[in-house]
Amino acid sequence: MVKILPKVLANLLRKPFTVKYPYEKVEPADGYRGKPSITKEKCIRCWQCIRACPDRAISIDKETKTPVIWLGRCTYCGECAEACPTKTIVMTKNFEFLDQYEK
Amino acid sequence: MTMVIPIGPQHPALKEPEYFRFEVKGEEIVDVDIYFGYAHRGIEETFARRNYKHNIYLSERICGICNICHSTCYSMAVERVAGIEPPERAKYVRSLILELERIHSHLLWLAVAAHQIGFDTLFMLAMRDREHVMDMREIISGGRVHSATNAIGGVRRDVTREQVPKLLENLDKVERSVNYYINLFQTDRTIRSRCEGVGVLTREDAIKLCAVGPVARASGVKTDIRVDDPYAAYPNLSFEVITETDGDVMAKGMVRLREMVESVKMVRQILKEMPNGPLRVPVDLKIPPNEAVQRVEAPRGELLYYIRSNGSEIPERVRVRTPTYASAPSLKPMFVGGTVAEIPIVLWSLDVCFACNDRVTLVDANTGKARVVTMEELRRWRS
Amino acid sequence: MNSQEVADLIKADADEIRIISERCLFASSDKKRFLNILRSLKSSGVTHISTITALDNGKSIELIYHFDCKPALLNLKIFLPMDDLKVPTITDLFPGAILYERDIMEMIGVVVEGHPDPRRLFLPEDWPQGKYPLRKQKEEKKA
Amino acid sequence: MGLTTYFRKKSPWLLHFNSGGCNGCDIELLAALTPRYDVERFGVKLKGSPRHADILVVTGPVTKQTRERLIRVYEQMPEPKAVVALGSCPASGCVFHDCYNTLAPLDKHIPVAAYVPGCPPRPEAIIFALVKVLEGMGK
Repeated sequence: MVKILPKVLANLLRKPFTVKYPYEKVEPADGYRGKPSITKEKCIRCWQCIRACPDRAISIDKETKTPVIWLGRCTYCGECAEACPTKTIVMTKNFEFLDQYEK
Repeated sequence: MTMVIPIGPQHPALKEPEYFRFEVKGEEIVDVDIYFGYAHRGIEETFARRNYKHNIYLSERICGICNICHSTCYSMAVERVAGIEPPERAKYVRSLILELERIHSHLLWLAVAAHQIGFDTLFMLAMRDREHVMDMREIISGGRVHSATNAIGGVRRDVTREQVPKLLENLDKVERSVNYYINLFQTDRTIRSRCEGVGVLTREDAIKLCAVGPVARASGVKTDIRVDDPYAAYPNLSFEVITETDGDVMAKGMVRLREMVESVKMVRQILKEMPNGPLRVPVDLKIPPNEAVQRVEAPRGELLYYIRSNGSEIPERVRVRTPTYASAPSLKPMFVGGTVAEIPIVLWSLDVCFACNDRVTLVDANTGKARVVTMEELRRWRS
Repeated sequence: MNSQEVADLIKADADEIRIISERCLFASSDKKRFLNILRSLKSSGVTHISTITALDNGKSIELIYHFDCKPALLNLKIFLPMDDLKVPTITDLFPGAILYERDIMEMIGVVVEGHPDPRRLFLPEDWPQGKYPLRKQKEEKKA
Repeated sequence: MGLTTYFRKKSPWLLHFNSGGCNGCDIELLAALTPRYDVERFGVKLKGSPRHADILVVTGPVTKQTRERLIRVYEQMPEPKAVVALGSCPASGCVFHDCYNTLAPLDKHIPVAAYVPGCPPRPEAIIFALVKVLEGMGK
């Protein structure tokens, strides 16, 4: 009983380990591969991204003739950002997005 | 009267979505039969339809826990087929993430094993310490689980000098708690009474049934691909192969825990001795007809890739042999003769990702009526 | 045993031996003689079979047995013509091969004679008979 | 908002079903339950039986063998229920989209309330999704 007292005191005094996520923002580490973003103006229409994508998540938007990424199929690997010569596609740190179906 | 207890089939890893049928006589298990295939996705066939670069990401998604082993093994096999040698620094980065993966996988094993024997405090503690390793992986690879670090001919991401202090700091935390867990495992009454003498795999059975990895090492078989067939930076690293002689759950746990200490040492050595230089070499992915075999020591044992190329950008055949697939036949001698209450921990002692198997049906052999009990109920039966 | 020692051991029954490195070699044999190789491997202390790979190269079916001879890895190929897809079981010599043989039976349609447990392993129960996922069924795709 | 719905929102219980995925999402869901992220702050608990569960969390591309089990598990859950598809696999098949043994997407088999993209999603993203689903449940 006496043996555990120092542990109890140490646990009482230390900070909680849990992140307060929805109330406080959490920043992932540098270089985190989150949601890819597309700057449409920079695109030179070389379609390297489509060739690099391992699971065919990138297609061509018919109206603007720029790439669009199907986020439901993306593996967030960053191959398209690496292949893009003009940095049109970059990986952001954003991970808070979801698709909700309302009946 | 024998009863049949089916367990399954919710099961995650590649070819190990097992569905077990235990035949029990009272409390004693007489026979066990394993059904595979619930998570069979047909990956080997899909490998032969995509090009070499895209296949890296497919191989990574064979298993989420040991994804780096899969992608490293695949990339090294393709490099061997194409006859190219990755740069030295790339080899060290690969070894670094492979060892981090071993630590996080073994910590996950410890956590779930503690949960299976009803020691939930240890479950929470081990999962807490696992987060330090996940942070390190996120710093290095940019993703908590899937690393996407490997490329054919090297690696895509570097470990910069600014990242090293943070990594070493986390490593110290991990090492401290691993030493604590080793002490705990050897002295704690709950763990010892649940693990000692349970699920014994003898040395003869381990050799006969071709067990691999920690399962074989716990039975006294000295097998480790890092020594037998060195790859990446392992020829330059110093470590010892951990073996135990008892072959029970305790021995399997101790092998994994002591391996973590070795891995922590190895990560330190890698961070210290990492050479400078380029990260990847350019590769022509039109690979002439050739074939190669590559083996990697994954956290669960020997992982084997066989690749045959045919002159195009698409491989002719990729064969994957995962460690649990090899260890599955040795489940039978571990179970037979044991009791029903031992099922969860013995099954998990093989590290088969049993975490989400939570439902068991009892079929009475005489009446044929089925009754569903949960795993929680099974755990309590012993007391 | 390293590669050269394995090559010396199996030379009598193997056709073509290709040594890649000290730890890796490929050899080929045929259905009648490969059991002799297995017996001589077994008697010289090889116990570990890593896996069996089955592949369809268009003309015939190849089975590749990967043996871990500590440290050398022996990859033993046997060729089966399309009209005679039968191979004797090796589970009496290497009991660890039981799952791999079930795997090749359902994936490529090779009949393993004398297998103790010839059930399906991975494929769903409603999978059609006579259709194998790893076969290259070229005629079907054209039609 | 009825009283039952109010209390259900206070403590939704999860059932996790793996339909042949790679384990990545499963360990992230496990991580979300453990000290660092601790979804039990919102009363969320992982349950073993579908009869106790309010939210079904599905991971993995639906393989042919698991499809019937999945539908059976879904039917055993009491109303009102919601399905959360975790990761890219149930949404579209991800890298397994052209494998012969997968039947993705999930919404061909059971109705889905929310998709959490990511391969795998971070535990924070899982918390974010659960909070959003709970907001939607009361309406």
